[in-house]
Amino acid sequence: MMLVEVLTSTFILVGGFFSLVGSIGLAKLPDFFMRLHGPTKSTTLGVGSILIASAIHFSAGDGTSLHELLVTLFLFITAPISAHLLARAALHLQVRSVAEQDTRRDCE
Amino acid sequence: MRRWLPHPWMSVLLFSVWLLLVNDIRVVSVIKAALLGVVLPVLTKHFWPERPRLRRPSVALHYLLRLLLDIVRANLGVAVRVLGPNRRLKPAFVSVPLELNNDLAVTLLASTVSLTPGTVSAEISADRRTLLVHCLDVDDKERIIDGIKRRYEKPLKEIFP
Amino acid sequence: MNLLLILPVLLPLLTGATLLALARPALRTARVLSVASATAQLAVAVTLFTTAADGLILSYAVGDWPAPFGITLLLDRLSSLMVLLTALLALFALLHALGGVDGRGAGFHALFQFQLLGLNGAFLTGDVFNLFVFFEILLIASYTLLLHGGGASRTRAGLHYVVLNLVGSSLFLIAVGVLYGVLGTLNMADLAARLAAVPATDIMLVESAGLLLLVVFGLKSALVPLHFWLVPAYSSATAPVAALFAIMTKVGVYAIVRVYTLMFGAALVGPWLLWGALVTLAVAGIGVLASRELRTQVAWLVVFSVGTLLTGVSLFTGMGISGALYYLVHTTLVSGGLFLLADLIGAQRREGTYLTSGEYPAARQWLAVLFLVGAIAAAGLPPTSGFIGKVLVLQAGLESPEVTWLWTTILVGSFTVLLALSRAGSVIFWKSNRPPAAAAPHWLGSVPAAVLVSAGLWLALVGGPLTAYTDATAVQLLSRGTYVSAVLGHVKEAP
Amino acid sequence: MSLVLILLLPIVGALLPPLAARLGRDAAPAAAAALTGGALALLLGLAPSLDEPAALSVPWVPTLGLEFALRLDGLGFLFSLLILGIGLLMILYARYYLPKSDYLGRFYGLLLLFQGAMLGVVLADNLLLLVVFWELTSLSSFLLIGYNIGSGESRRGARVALAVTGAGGLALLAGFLMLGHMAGTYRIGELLGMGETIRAHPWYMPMLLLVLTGAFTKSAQFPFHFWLPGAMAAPTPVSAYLHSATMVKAGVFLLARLFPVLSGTDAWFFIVGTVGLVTLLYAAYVALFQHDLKGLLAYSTVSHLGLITLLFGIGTPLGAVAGIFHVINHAIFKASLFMAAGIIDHETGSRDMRRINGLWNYMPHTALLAMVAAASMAGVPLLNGFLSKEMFFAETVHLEQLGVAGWILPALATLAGVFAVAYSVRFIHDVFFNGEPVDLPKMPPHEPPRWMRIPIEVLVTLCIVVGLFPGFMVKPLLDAAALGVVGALPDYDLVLWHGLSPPLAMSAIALVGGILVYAVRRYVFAVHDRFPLPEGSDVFERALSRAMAGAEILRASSDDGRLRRYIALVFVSAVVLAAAPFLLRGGGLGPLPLTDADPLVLIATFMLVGGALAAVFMHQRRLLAIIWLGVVGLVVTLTFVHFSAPDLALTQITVEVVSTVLLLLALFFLPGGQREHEPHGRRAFDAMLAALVGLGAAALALGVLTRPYKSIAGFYFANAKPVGGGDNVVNVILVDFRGFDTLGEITVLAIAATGIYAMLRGLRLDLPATDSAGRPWCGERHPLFLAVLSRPLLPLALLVSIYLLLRGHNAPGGGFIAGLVAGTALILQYLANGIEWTQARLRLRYFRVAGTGLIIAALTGLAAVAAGRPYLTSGLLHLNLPLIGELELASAMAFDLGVFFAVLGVVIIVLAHLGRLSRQQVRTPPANPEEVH
Amino acid sequence: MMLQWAVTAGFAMMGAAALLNFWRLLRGPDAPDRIVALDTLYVNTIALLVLIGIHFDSSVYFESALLLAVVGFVTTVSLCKYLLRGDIIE
Amino acid sequence: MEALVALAIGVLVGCGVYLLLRRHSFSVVFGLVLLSYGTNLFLFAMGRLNTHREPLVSLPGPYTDPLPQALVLTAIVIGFAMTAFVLVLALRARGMLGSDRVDGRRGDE
Ligand code: NA
Ligand code: NA
Repeated sequence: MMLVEVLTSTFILVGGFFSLVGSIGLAKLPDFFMRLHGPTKSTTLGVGSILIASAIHFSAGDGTSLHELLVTLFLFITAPISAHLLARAALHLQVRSVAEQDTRRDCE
Repeated sequence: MRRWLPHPWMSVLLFSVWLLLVNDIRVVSVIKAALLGVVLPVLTKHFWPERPRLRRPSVALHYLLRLLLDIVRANLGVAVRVLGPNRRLKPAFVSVPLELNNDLAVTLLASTVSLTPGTVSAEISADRRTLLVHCLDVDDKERIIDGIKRRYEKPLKEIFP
Repeated sequence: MNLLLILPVLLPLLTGATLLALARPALRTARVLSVASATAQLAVAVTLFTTAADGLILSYAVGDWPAPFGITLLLDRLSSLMVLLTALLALFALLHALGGVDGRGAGFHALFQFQLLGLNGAFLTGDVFNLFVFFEILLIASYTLLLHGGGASRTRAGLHYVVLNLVGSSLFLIAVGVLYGVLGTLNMADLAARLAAVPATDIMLVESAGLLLLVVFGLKSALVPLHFWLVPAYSSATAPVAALFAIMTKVGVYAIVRVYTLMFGAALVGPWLLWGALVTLAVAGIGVLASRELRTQVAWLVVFSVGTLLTGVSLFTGMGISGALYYLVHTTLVSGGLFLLADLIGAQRREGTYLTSGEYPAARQWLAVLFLVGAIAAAGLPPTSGFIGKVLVLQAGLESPEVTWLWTTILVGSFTVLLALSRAGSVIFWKSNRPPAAAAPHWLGSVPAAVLVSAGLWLALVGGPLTAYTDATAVQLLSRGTYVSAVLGHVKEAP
Repeated sequence: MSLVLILLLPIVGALLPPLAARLGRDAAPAAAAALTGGALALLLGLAPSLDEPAALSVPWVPTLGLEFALRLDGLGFLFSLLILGIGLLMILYARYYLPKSDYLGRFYGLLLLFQGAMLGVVLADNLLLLVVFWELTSLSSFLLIGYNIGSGESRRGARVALAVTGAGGLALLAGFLMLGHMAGTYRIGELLGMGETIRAHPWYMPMLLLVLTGAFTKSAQFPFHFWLPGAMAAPTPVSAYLHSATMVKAGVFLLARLFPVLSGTDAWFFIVGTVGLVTLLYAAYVALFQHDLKGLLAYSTVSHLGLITLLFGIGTPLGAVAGIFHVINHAIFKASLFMAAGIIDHETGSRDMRRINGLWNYMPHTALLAMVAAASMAGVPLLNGFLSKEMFFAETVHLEQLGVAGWILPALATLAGVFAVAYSVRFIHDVFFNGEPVDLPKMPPHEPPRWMRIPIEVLVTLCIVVGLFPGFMVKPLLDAAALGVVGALPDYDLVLWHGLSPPLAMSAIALVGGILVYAVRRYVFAVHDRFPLPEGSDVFERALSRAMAGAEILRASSDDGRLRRYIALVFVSAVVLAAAPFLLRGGGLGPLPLTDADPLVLIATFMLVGGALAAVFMHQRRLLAIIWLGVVGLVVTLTFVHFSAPDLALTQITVEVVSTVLLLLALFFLPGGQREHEPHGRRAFDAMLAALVGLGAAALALGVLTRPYKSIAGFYFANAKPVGGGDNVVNVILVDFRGFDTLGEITVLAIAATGIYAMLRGLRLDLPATDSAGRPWCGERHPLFLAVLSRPLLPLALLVSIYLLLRGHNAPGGGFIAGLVAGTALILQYLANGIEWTQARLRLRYFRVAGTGLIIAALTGLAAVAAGRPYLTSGLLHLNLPLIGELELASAMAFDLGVFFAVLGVVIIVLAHLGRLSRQQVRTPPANPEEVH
Repeated sequence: MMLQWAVTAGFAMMGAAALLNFWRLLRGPDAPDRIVALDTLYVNTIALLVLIGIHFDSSVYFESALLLAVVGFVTTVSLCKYLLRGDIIE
Repeated sequence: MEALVALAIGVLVGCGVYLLLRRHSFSVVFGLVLLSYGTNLFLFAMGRLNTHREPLVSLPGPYTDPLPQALVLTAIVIGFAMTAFVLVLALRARGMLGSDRVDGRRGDE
């Protein structure tokens, strides 16, 4: 029981941490394309960890609870799409970027 | 077979997703899951006209595990970079030449890139031969291109020939 | 339980849904279904009317859930009168539409049926939130019907109409919320019962909600200063739609009568309503006089009639309510007929409904007689129902401390209407001297107009029995205990 | 019975002439004559029983006190006789007067209608019934004055007449309502005996004023006289009949009718007397200066009506008798004069006395008749007009009320007599003599047809016979009529010779003076022309057009056509009304303490408030505002979750997404762009109003939240599972307890979809070629990754949707949410792959889906009806299946399935059609907005 | 006890994350910045919902989280599509 | 907690009202959306604010009042229908009146 609680707590903290980092990145990084990295990665893992915490927590009682996996599944499918489209939009709008400019293109 | 199971893997996925959704494995749930696993792909088969064939499930599994690991790594890396001084970061756009000739594979590659270390797929060229990737912190572009091709493109090519 | 009670809701619902499911049916099919349904609704309405005339209050627990927990439909004299009136007006408006208006846009018949659904539901429901839902149904159906046929002025009027009514809906929700938040129920009879026992510390909240409802219902009934949407909307709608809309303002009036006789009582809204109604009369009189176009004028007449009948209602006496209800029947049918008539006239002259000389309408004699009847009825001149209704309200006003203002406003208002309509009629039928290019109107267009306009006469003929009915209705309304016990009488306590 | 027939014959018979007119020109007058003759015969048949007045009453609107009550007393008989008798003559006359081209049906129909209405006025035994007929006479008069279609004069005349008499009718109505209320009855017969009560009633004065206004307008008393000359635009038979012999007498009839009730007070004496006197004098004076033949007669009529009014105003029984007598006499001579004028008009084509001269040479027969009648009008002895005028003079002399100033009235009466003689002389001399005609349209004039003269001959004969043998001819009639007016008959004699008396002297002065005045007419006219009197009808016309212009200004200033004002007024009303109870009663927060806020709620509130404010501040940058709305929606979702409403949260999430798509679809066509600055004051006002409304909503919320309440919810918890068959109480409420609401709600959705479809059909909009910053759009339509991943997402999302649908009855979910999720899944296909691609694969008629859903939901309820239960009664099925175990199926779940389809169908209809909007456009430069209007 | 502490800490971090997202929403500067902030807010909300579930030891919050994951990104997609093409359904 | 929710309601309603008074139809739609958020929240709050008392009888009680939730759900869906309708109407006004203003005019103040 104790182990479950430790595990759950750990995953919660890890998840919270990465979520926060992702949002810090979003707030702090200097240009749009860099800010995009924060949420696409950190948040997925952040949510993922908390979902694992949840799965552990609810599996500890009666029966297993794995439906948390589904949220992860959907997020893993959708988050890259969002990131990609956001990047494309930013490219199209020629949003200011500190990255090397040589290979930037606008969509055709 | 094709008529009733247009996307067998999808059916498996739906079957499992249903069981996960209901969060139990009672008989009635399993029956429903099987039913839906068959019915939904048939209902929506027009929306998925392509029939991508999954050739080597073992490679796919391996790929998935690697992806998960890389995500963890990526997060740690990003965390360090985000929390550290941002000025030292050297962001860059990198064009990755592609050899995949399957839309699904390209898409999976792009998604993988977006989910993994410091990279986001920003754009795919019209001929689907070049993926433009934004990197958070680049020392050596070639290493990044090489990493993507070796770690992800190669297995994907095996899975979706 | 009496199945008939739910038919005024079910018939249009199923007809509308079927028309929808047929996905763009042939116009012919739609017409047959629509007219059949409207006729059946009239038959049902007549049956219900005769049932309610005995003074029984019938309730119908939808879903077999007892009041106040489920939604209860309720048939008393007032609601049966309104349902009958709706069915009558609807059938003739629909017949007029068959003249070709219905083909000018998509989904006319489905929307028409949905509009009837909303109206009948609003009249029959005994639940305040359900009333909101039916309001929304009839409103959204009316939004679309208003736009039927296209055109710029319709669109602008429609936008204003829709937005204002949505604002009204928000206020409605807030008021319902407060009522529920304090009284813990939604059934109107139950609300009435609980309201009677509400502690003094909470009364202002409930009253506040009650007055908010007055804004909502005032908006629906075009009480000044909440009337601005009406004239542009009604004057730009196609004729059968405008005719059907003649009952729309009456929904607001109905709600006022129902809610304040049953729940809040006269003291809360009486003075507000009286002054609002008198100002409405004044403003509408000015509007009627200022109109340079017939449909606009008729729309202002609708506002004017709202002023008259809300004046009666505001007294919350037997006479006042009875007079108002009689007037309501009169004005609904006659203004509906006038809208149809204006359409006929407009279609017959190149100048349309503009009050300028030019071509006189084809079938001038016939239309002139109809116009005359409609005009004197609208102006409240004898021997029409308008006169009887007006005099009923005037008589009721004798008991009000504000009798001087009341009489002055109504009489001066009538005079203004008389002036304006005599001008309108003389310009169209006497001043216009060029023969028209158009052919005489099709009977399908003119017969409904004739029947509705001549209501001004035949309602006067049956003035005795009809006022006896409205008298009894008023008595029934003012003894709220009857209603409450009819609804809550057989409450099974929650287990 | 015959009493009713007297009335109904003309009224109902009014329909006959228009029908008969098809049979030929004579058919309409013949029908009218037959009806009138019939009524007259019936009336005469009732003459012997006048002592015992015939009466009947049929209830009409008992609540109102309106009954169909008739009573034939002497006064009514006299007036009925005039109405029918002169009416009969007029029907004959008009047959020849009206142009051959006229369609006589309308004329005779209206004439009969008027005749019936007028009979109604004099026979009514109920005040309200009297008003009914009274207004009917105004209306038929209006229609008859306007008989000449296309003539501006008749149109104006008709409207002025209707306005004045109509207004008077309204006053009369008010007065009668008061009178009826004061007396406790509207029955005139009962009322007549209650004079003292009524005169002592505090409402007497206002009631009197109102009733008199009615009477004076109808009888064209100063200052309401001006409509009558205008009414002369009517065909002459109408002028003769309505505007001289009968209708205008309705006012004085009323004075007579109510004489026992209303007269006998100072107010009566001064008001009625003064008005009558002024009218008498003023109109007599003005009549002299009319060049229009009918104008002269019209003012003369006004003047004589003034005389009669004055007689009733004097208030003595003898005055009243004289008044009634003069009614008879005036009707006779004035009708014949009008007919003569009509003949002249008919034969010469003109009514201008400056052009009509010397007709004696052309139509001596007519001239003779006219001269006799005019002499009667002037009060020449041996003619009937002399008799009543003498009585009038006598009354003025014997009047005591004025005390020392008693000479004034006789003097003024004589002066009026002078003018009356003068204009009568002018009528004779200027028309029949005075040289040769000038420029007449028809030359030379002839005698009229034989039958056109006969009515005049009859009347002129009456003038003479009555003048010579008054006692024999009219005394019984007059007595009978007067009896009802004065109660006890005064002692009077109707004889030609009263001996040398002041009245005779006054008559003589009038005759001589009148001739003198006419003799020096040139000077008199010159003086008159220097000081033109304002024409009452002009004043009225001007006032009316000013009133209309003013009305337009008022309307326009109150309504600027802008939605902003309308909305502001709604909110102002709401704030005022909702605040009123608090201001009147005081009160505020309830007794319950506020619970502590946890930091999360604090953060959520912060974001909600910030998001809403940001949306307001950035509302002109529409895309940003949409994003902010997304934030607000998300926080609202969280609020629902936090406060135990998972179903709401689920709904809110999906609605939020769908709404965003919707807003963006619209944004494409409404990108906005340039920022606009509104006036500072306007924004400040709006902000203040907004703050007030917000404050009000917050205060109401807080007021409720701090009070305990007892809700009906317990019932739902108790019944949800055992009867409703579901654990999720919210869902059971939605599909069962209050399934009726839900049925209505999906109907709203379906209607909205229908409406949206209808609105989008054929709509043409400019396609923006660039975004609002002027950048061209990106070339690629369907981003690859999105398209590819949308494929597996569809079955997955549908699976989730089905999951939510099936579990809804027991756990958060249900048809709404499931429908929205499925809809979103399909929308994603549209977003990712475009319309064509998606449509080709989604072979659904969306309306069929929505309609079917609606029908399923509606029919589920009908199943219960078939089983004899109320509509929408839920059924519960317990199944015990092998393998599967116990299964509980509620019919409400079928209902929920209907909801699912309806919602799904609607979402797709709305978004797909909106999305397709861009495909029905052509990229053209913007249309000129002027052309669109 | 420990779990409660961790959950509280989790709440605190998620709250802070949300505020940071909000800040980015306010700052912009460009539309994509705001969209990405909104998207992140969605994802953080998912985490928060799961956390609340753990906190109350209740699974009723799960569907909300799931649904956010399933449909939430449609918002982002359509916003981006708008920026790219204007016409989001074509 | 109640005060915060009341504040939120007030701000939503107020912001909605302010936007409703703007000239452009799109702003008016924003106003309607915000107003309906406010009223929905208001109606919801009338069932009182209870944390973790979901009205699912499968859970142990006590429960929050489920009725306002059902009402709000109805209101949300109706609100969505209305928003969609007004938006399309605004589009139509744009097409018919040549302006994206609620009054169909431009320029003059
Ligand atoms: Na002459
Ligand atoms: Na599109």
